[in-house]
Amino acid sequence: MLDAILVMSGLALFLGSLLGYASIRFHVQGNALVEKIDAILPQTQCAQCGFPGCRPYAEAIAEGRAEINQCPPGGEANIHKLADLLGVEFKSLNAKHGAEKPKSVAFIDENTCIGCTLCIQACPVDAISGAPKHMHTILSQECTGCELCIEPCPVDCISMVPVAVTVSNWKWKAPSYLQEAG
Amino acid sequence: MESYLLILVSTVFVNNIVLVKILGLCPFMGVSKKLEAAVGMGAATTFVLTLGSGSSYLISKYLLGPDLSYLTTISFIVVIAGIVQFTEIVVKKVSPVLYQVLGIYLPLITTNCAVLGIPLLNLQEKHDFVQSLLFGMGGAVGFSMVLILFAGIRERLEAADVPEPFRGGSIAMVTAGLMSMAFMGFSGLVK
Amino acid sequence: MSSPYLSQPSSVSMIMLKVLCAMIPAIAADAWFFGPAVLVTICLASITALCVEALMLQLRNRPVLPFLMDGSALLTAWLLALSIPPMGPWWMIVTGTAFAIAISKHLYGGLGNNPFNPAMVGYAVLIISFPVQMTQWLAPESVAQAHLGLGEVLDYMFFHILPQGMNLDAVTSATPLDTLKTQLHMERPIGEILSMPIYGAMGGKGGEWMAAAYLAGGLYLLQQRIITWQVPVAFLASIFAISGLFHLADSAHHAGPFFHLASGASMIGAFFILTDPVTGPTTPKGKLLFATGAGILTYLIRTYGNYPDGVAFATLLMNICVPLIDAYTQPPVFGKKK
Amino acid sequence: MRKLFHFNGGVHPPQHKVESVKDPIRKPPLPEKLVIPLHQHIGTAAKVAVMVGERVLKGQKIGEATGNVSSAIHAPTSGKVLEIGNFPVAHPSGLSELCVTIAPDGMDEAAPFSPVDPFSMDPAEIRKILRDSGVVGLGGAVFPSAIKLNPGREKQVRTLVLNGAECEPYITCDDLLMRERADEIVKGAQIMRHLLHAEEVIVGIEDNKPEAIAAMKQAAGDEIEVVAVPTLYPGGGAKQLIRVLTGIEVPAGERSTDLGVQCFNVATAYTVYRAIACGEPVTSRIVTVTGNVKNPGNYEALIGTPMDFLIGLSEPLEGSRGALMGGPMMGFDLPSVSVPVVKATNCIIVKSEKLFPAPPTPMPCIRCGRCAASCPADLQPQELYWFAKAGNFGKAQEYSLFDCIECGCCSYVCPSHIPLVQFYRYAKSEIWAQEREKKSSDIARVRHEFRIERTEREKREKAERLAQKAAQTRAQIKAEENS
Repeated sequence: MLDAILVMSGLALFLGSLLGYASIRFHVQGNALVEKIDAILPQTQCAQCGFPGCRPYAEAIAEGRAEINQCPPGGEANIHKLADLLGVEFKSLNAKHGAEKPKSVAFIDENTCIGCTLCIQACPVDAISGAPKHMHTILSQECTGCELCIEPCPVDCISMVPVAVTVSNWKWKAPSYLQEAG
Repeated sequence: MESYLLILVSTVFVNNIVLVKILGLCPFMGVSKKLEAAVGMGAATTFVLTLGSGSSYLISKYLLGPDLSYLTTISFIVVIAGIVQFTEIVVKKVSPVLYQVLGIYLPLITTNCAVLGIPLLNLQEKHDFVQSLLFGMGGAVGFSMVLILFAGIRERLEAADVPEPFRGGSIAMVTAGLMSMAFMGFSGLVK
Repeated sequence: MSSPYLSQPSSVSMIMLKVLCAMIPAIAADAWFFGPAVLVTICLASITALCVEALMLQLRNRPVLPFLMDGSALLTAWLLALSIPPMGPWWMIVTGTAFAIAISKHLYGGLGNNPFNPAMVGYAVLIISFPVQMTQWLAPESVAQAHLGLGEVLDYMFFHILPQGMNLDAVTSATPLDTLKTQLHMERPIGEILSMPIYGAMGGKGGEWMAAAYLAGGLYLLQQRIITWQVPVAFLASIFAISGLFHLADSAHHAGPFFHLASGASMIGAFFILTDPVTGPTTPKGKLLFATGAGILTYLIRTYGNYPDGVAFATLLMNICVPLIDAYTQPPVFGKKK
Repeated sequence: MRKLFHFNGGVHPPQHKVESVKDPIRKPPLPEKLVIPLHQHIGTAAKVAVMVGERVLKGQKIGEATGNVSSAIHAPTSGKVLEIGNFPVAHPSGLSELCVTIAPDGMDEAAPFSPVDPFSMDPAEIRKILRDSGVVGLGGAVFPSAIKLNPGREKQVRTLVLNGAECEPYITCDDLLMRERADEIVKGAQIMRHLLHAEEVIVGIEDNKPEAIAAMKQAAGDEIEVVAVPTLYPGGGAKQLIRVLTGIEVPAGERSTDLGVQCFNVATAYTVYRAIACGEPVTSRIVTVTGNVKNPGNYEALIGTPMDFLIGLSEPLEGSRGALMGGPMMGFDLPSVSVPVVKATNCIIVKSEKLFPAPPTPMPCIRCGRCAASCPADLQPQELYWFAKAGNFGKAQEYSLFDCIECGCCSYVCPSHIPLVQFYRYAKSEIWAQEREKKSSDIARVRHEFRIERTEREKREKAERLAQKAAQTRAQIKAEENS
């Protein structure tokens, strides 16, 4: 009986010290995974996921505090990418966080705008230019379509306009016969 | 020398741990969706299995002996668990993405029946130290090989027009079955 | 629709039809040497294959007619029918064919999607499940003690009835390959074994002529550019090389290379089974690798393994490797050659 | 004899070239209206340089080149600017782009042209003239030629290749141009050679055009080599022709200049000559009108001519339905036949059920490998298809999707009649879209991080200011109390 106890505790002691040494020797600083997740997220900074921006959401996913299906602007395509990266099953977009919409940019009706700067303070990417008491304008190149500027506007002069299809951003469609044969 | 070669051929092909002995199916099904992950899993399992079968031979021979042989299973489990933990720490350091991709399956190597099965089979077959090591390595190489081949097929099946009810796990099971059947072709090659 | 707006007048059915045509000489040789049983087997397998194919297409909500017309199910049926003993019981033929079409083809999405050669899956299932029936081959008519007419063949296949007073052993025998293996096991010298009546000039009596017919059909397919040279050449060359090596090293226990080329499924394998485009690799280097591997495995299994011939298992084992072979043998693209 | 090389694959589609070479190049009458798109080349669209109502002269600049990669646009005849606005253009999408509409006044009055002597001028000046004359590659790629004619600082262009192969079925515009205007092409080639300091000039012409080869040989003299190359589609692709003539393979994504060779279409050489030696900008081009028409032929059409005007001159036959621009292998279905001729319009093919029957329903890929055997870029089309179909674009890119030149050989030989090229176009445009998104999201990330940093800094500074103020106030109060 005593041998058994000795043997097992000796074994445990040895393995324990080995693991203890390894955890110090191979200690991991920070988390490279967050960068990889953040690179996939669309950087809309819209906070629809329930976190105050894309990076906090990426951190939450990496730590297992959030699901991968909370990002409406990224849509199903991004969920697939995240599932691939993390080796988890694909989940369809959680409707609680919103629905996938065609990419839009904000547009300020310049006749109505009173120049209150509230939208400028709300914009996460500084894509609105203007000064107090002067008309504001959206820099549509920089606008991520997060819609965070709509809510604070006291005169409801901001609307979302879908990005127009032009010859330079037009996309070929997938051949349509796939459903019939193949 | 020839008997060592036969052990290797036998464990890799003829008595393949997954497709013939049907051990270690959990990671075989779980980590075969992507080739990269399969390669990582194969490497990790090979490491654990070779080290595990060597050290369990030493333990059963020198530490336990015939008197304490009732401690065989539990001490093997403890050693394997230790090695797996060690591997996990190293993988997390060396490749965070692989760590994330292997996910739950990395600590689960502990409960991979192949990993415990091979040391126990070693004991049963009365292998000596080198034979035990080769048996462990052969089993691990056979495991890695079929895991990687299986992952190759599954990656291709991603785009196949598999009927809805058979998508994913079920067609993978069918494939594993057919692969196992193909491996029956090796039977008789090593007596 | 986008360009190109022109296309060559070729089709999948045309390819399959040519392959079927190329098999006719071998079927004729089979019927000539072994009697009409093979024709019954082919008919039964074809009918089963078409029915199961139609049923599966219906179940999968795919258009039935275009896919039935593509001829791939017929090809599977013929290959399977020619790989199994010609006078097997009807239920065996039906089971094998149905398994080949339903499980190994349609569960993966039908034509073009299956990773394993359906006919060989069918064969493997049968030889594992019914080893006795699968090794009762008909003896060549010139050797057999009795002959069976078409009616008697049908009687046996469907009702398991032989003519009064006839023994099954009178019409069947093991294959030349199988006989060689068992006799060698009994320590008989190889020269003596090969002078038994079932052996011909190079391989088995009759069988060697079928091999010649497959070779002729294969050459037609090569000429028609339906298949490429890599697979047959590499497969036959590797069988030749490995059997030659063993023969040189120990000619008392190993038959010569020509025997191995002319026996068993070597020729049908080289030109009709391994050349299946769906389950084989597509790169030239990959094809060489694939067929060489299959050749070596075939030899090892038929010489040392538990089964009478190795082509089916070798094909399936190499099928497993195809995705990786393809991935690692990609030829360099334009402008990026070293 | 020059040693010729060959490239992998290639196909022999039916030629259909004899129909449209019976007549010499025809001069069509002036159409009622010319619609001239401002974006006819690769790169940035030209900026409008005229106003509505203004009278313009033939050759007057109506669009100014802007940005590094761009080219100018000119009025093809004299007349009044009717409108400047978005109109449908010749593009597979059927979308509209900015166009200048001109009503010709029938006088065809030209702005004064100023020819120069290229051999006594600074090459940079000549390139400037080419850019302002709207000279772009007329083989179909419409890349601004001035850029391609810059040899770079140290790069040595040894060989200048002129492409007269014209490998696509139906198209004969280069054939007729070489037959009738070989001298001008050769003179243009000499200017190009001067600009590039090239040691040799080779003209590659497919051997199915003996008349053109004879005419070019006669015009070329000793300095320029005219080589007949075997007729094999896509032997007229720039990369394939360079390979056949010089043995050099230009990889995707690399410039041929870096490998010592540059390639231009013969029609481009012709316009270079006109622009430099005659001072005349690009306002017209030769267009083959063929297919289901009674009177196929080649027209020297003004840029902006509505295509249905040209088709009308060739008298379409019964059963015509729509038209293709370009050849049947690489061209595209015109969304409308009334769109204007642009610099890229080498051919208009009127379609009919008989000439272009609907392809049979595609069958699944059986991996027969015929596509790979016919691929001039040495790709594995069946794998690209498999990945594109599954939406696995990353994998398709790994298998060199962007080396695909979309020549259509794979689809042409496919026994399953799979629209392979469309899958590749789809995959490519999806990848481009993803890259655009990635770029804009990267910008957004930087801007967001910058904003967070700024707001934090402002907060900190404000807090510091307040703390300072408080300290000051406290000190003041203390001082007051003490005093």
